[in-house]
Amino acid sequence: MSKKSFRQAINEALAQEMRRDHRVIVMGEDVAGGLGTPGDQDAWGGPMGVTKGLVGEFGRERVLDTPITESGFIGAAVGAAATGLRPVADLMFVDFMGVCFDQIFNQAAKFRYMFGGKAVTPVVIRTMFGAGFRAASQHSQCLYPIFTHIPGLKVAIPSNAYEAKGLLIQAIRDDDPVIFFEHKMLYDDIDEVPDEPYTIPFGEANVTREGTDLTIVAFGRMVKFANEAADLLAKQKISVTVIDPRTTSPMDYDTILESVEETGRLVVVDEAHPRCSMATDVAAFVVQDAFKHLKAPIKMVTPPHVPVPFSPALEDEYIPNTARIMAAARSVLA
Amino acid sequence: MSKKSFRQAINEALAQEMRRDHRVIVMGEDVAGGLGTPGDQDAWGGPMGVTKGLVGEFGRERVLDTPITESGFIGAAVGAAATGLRPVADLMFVDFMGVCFDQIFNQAAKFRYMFGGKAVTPVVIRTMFGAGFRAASQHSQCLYPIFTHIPGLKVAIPSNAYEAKGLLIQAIRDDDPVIFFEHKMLYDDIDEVPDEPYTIPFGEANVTREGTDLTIVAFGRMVKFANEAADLLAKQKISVTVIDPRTTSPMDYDTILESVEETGRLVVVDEAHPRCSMATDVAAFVVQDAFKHLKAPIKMVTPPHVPVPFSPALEDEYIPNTARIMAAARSVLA
Amino acid sequence: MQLNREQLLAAYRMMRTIRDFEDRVHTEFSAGGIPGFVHLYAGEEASAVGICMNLDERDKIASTHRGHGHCIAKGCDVDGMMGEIFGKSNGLCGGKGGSMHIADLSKGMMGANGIVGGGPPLICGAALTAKTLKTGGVAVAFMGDGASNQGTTMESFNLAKAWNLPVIFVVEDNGYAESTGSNWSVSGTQLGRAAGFGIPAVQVDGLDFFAIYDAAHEAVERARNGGGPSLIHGKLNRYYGHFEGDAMTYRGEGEVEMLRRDHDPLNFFRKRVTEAGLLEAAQLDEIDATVQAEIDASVVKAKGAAMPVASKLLTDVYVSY
Amino acid sequence: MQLNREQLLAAYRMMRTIRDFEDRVHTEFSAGGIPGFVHLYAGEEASAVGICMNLDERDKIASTHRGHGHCIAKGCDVDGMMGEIFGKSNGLCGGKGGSMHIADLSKGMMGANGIVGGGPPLICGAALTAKTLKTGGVAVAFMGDGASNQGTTMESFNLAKAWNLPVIFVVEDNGYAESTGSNWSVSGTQLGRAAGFGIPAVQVDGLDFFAIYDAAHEAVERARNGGGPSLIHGKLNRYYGHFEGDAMTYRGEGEVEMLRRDHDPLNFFRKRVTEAGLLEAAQLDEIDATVQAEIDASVVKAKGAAMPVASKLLTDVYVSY
Ligand SMILES: Cc1ncc(C[n+]2csc(CCOP(=O)(O)OP(=O)(O)O)c2C)c(N)n1
Ligand SMILES: Cc1ncc(C[n+]2csc(CCOP(=O)(O)OP(=O)(O)O)c2C)c(N)n1
Ligand SMILES: [Mg+2]
Ligand SMILES: [Mg+2]
Repeated sequence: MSKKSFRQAINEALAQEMRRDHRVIVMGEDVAGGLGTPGDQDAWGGPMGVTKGLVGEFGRERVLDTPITESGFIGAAVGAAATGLRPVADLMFVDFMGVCFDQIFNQAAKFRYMFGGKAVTPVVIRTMFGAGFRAASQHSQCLYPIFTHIPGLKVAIPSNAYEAKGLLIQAIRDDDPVIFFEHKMLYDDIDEVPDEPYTIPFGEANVTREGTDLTIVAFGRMVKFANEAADLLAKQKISVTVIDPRTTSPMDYDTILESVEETGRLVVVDEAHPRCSMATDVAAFVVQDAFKHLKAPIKMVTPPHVPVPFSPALEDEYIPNTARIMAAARSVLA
Repeated sequence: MSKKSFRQAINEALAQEMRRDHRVIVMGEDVAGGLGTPGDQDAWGGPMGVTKGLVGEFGRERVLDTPITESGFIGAAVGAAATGLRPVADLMFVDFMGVCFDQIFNQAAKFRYMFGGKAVTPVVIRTMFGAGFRAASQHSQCLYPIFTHIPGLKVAIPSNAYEAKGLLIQAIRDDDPVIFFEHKMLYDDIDEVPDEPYTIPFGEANVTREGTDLTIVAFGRMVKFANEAADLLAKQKISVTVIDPRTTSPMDYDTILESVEETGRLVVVDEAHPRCSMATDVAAFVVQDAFKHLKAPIKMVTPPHVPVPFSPALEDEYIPNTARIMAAARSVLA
Repeated sequence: MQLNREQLLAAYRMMRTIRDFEDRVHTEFSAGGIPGFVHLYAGEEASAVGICMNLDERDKIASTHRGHGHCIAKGCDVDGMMGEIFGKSNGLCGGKGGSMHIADLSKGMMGANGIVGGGPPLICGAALTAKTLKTGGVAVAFMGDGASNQGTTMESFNLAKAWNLPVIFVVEDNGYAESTGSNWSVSGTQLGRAAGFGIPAVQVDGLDFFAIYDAAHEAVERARNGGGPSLIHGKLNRYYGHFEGDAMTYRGEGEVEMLRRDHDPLNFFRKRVTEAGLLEAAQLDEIDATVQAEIDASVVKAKGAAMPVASKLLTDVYVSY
Repeated sequence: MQLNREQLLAAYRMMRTIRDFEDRVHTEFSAGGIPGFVHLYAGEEASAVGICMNLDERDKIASTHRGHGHCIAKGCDVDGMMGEIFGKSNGLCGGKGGSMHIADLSKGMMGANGIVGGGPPLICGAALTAKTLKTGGVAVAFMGDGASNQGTTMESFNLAKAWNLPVIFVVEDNGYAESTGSNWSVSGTQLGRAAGFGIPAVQVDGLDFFAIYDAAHEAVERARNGGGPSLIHGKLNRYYGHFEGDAMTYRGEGEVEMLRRDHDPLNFFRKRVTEAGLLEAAQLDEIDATVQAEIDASVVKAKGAAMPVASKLLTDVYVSY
């Protein structure tokens, strides 16, 4: 057990799984870096340095740089998974899904069903998401609701370094296609992370705070803010349960429903665009399945229905924050 | 006024708008058909014959066949829209979005915002969707929740021939990017459709049945089934309001909220996959904004979280139908 | 490459099986027994068979919406295929896939594909598996002339070359993508494009099984020996419409009749092998009869098979969920 | 093509403006005043300027993540650009876009683009508008060597040729896509690829403004006269990292110093025009001084400008909603 950053946790998970299983390979643009250049052969490790060092241990046969060709290499990862490898492909920013989504949602997600159960496609697609980096409209989206919408995909969204390592190892060992969402504002966050490999099962929510007055469900970086809000509310004698579903597909509604049965009140915090989102997803299943326990409207804390702006002044206004979560909490408690 | 099929209504809308405005052009794979072949120069009009005849009147300069190159020509439509044309591009099946989504959600949808309000992108993307054609997993999806999720896009889903003509003309005259969803099982449905051009405003729901016991919200082909269910329930003295939102972005929540204030009960019928869907969207905004009027759980009638199967036996089981809507209605009335 | 008698008989049997299968699906579709979109491969048989006769169990293929011929040539079970096309429980995919999604991974057949250009990236992956696990396998992406214009395809050309993958790209150019002529839609040439990526390429007459076989032999050897990707551009003809129901108004007058008469790969094969004294006409006639009986039987089985039970709707989505 | 004195002065002024702009953004970024991802164009100036000097108000360009040079060369307001990069309300996009999304459609500048390969399809559309409305305009897609591997780009090559569009594709090959070398990632050659699509193409030394200008002149003429698309492959060099913050460990020892010393397009231009007696060194020095003052002023304005007000978060999403 030691202190590790979210970035280190992911790097360690990759290294440990590559050691454990020779079929695990990593591919993507500049995941090693420096191919065909005069310089350093471990030049990049991706733009955030997450895969740095892997090529040194595992070589270029298992850490494959690619041309800028997302359809090509994400498709290749899918095809490789269907034929015996366990690739971890790096879709640098989830915003780039638009040039390769077919290989994800029409190929990887549907093979098993279309082929009558005869295909197994253990591919992991790691991808960066989220606002806060001043990266503007095309490098700041969440988009996990789109992947969650698609049957056949699994979707994991770690909320801290500990979760990141355990969920990524689970993703790599999982036999279904997994889209693994890494929030770019969490990479430097540090947590206690065991040195040995461990898995966190999919579809089991994590209750990060236990309380009786209100349930807050939050995803990814928003879990951090929800925890902060819960701690502040606790000082005001308001007792809050915070639930981090960890994966949105499969989705652990049971933990949420049980909590709402007790609290009768729900706030959902989702950094994604507000329409057809995880916020609506959770609210809808709760009103369908736990209506009789609800004592107040369900409030959704999300950004407005606008693209992510560049200017820090606007972006800070865009992102859901602790204050807004507290305001929503107070409104359902009123 | 005369009887016209959904297909004819769309064809007529295109022809009338092309006559009215020389900047309106149509493009897509085989929208005319026959380019570079020995045969007929009005060979296809798309696989369902929807654009048949247009090339005869408007010529190949305004009805453009394309290679199979969705990123290329959808992107070209977007670029043409931003520079002075009003293109109607044909994305044959919405299932093909995966090879060209970037041009839709990162370019067309975001230009105006990213460029500080200085861009106008009046592009329409017509696309076929929905199950029932025995067309299997890659040609039967709905996917409108994905487009609804994206700020900057408008999404129209006509439920019959009359709606199709009025909404398409509005889409073509609209200055924002519009994704126009045509359910492939509606093309042969016939309705009264005025001969002259008319528009149906976006963001104004159509109340197709008025009742006091229950509100049903349905989209596209599901409106037909919801109406059937309402008529059958009427015979059992259950009075139902059916709401067809017509567009999911903008979305007319007001009409729904007003109705729920009266009925206190809501069923949402959505043919899309169940997670992060329009069903969850409507349910969530209603429980957020009209909780105190709700007398029962909100029920969502959707397919299960699986790809669309090929076999008629399975596909018929997959698609929401009138019986299932009635069962949901009864359960919230119980 | 000189093939032996068994190989020649096998090649003919496979081509005949494809032809009879497609002719029969055409009839059954017209009779209303087959649902959905069906794209027939009749007329293009020499390509699937000429290529796949060079492959073995280690090798993978990715197919297209027009996939029946590739399936048969790669060894998929004909009864299972027919059942699948009818949407029955005895189908290769239990009725969940249909004509556009027949697959049998155990045979190295990675699926027909409803997405034009869907296969080439996948096949780069299959080739990467072969290369990484050193199986000695190669991977073949079949595609139409229309598919050659899709960005996914062209990305795969570049990727296969950059990664030096054991891939063979087979452009089955039947002159049309739906109703659009490839002489319009394909700017430049297939060979020129391949050359632009540094990929060796050759054009062959799709009438001629032997020409295709030889081209494939060379490309497969190159791939197996670490020489990287190749492209084969076959000029073929399709006898039926784009899909069943297509009136083919875009085709020249008498075009299809002429093709069936003068450009039939089965007739061509028969003439070549009998004139060369390699096989007897009677042997081929016998194959014709046997195959017809097999196809008849497969239709009977398909019609007799049960529809999938409703509970199957929910299975096979995930390995675990 | 022989340019007159005013044109030569304008070309130099534009290149100098780009260089000073980028050098200054580099400094301000290091000082912490500029947020987000910033990709600098220093070293590549002759390309943007050599191409855009052939364009007029009818013409459109699509740019890339490395877009400042293209913006300046197409006439975007420098103060507005600087303000935008600082995220201020005086920015060309009101601070909503930032470095990666600067655009000014009124100037025919259709936007930098955060998506590699995003521009080429859009520019086909701009060219289609020109062709359909008979404006006489042409459209230019700038892209990097990395972008040349994106399927969207290659689809655009085919589409532009099939539709015979007035497009010029400009591959700005600076040898790297992030840290990856183009001699690895680009299989084959740019000229060979273009030839594969039947598109006339030429390679030019990106050091040499005059070579680029001439190549563009020919391509623009061809496009305006209905001759369809062309491709220009410029071999360029970038002086800074892929983005600001990149340590450039992948570059050769002394590579950048050598480039700055021996392969500077501004030095090259200065030497050429003064040695040929076309311009005096003093004239160029004067431009240097004026430009520096302008850039200084733009930074002062950007720093002094207000942040956008919060209510702007919700505007400009739709024309009507
Ligand atoms: C991405 C995508 N775009 C369009 C289609 C519709 N479509 C199906 S087959 C086809 C024509 C394919 O032509 P070609 O590749 O030449 O194959 P052929 O049908 O001639 O065998 C088209 C346009 C599709 N299935 N997928
Ligand atoms: C679709 C997509 N993939 C990847 C990226 C990340 N990315 C941004 S710039 C870049 C390298 C581009 O290289 P090149 O086209 O040569 O342009 P250069 O940076 O050299 O000017 C990459 C990979 C992106 N922005 N969009
Ligand atoms: Mg074809
Ligand atoms: Mg580059």
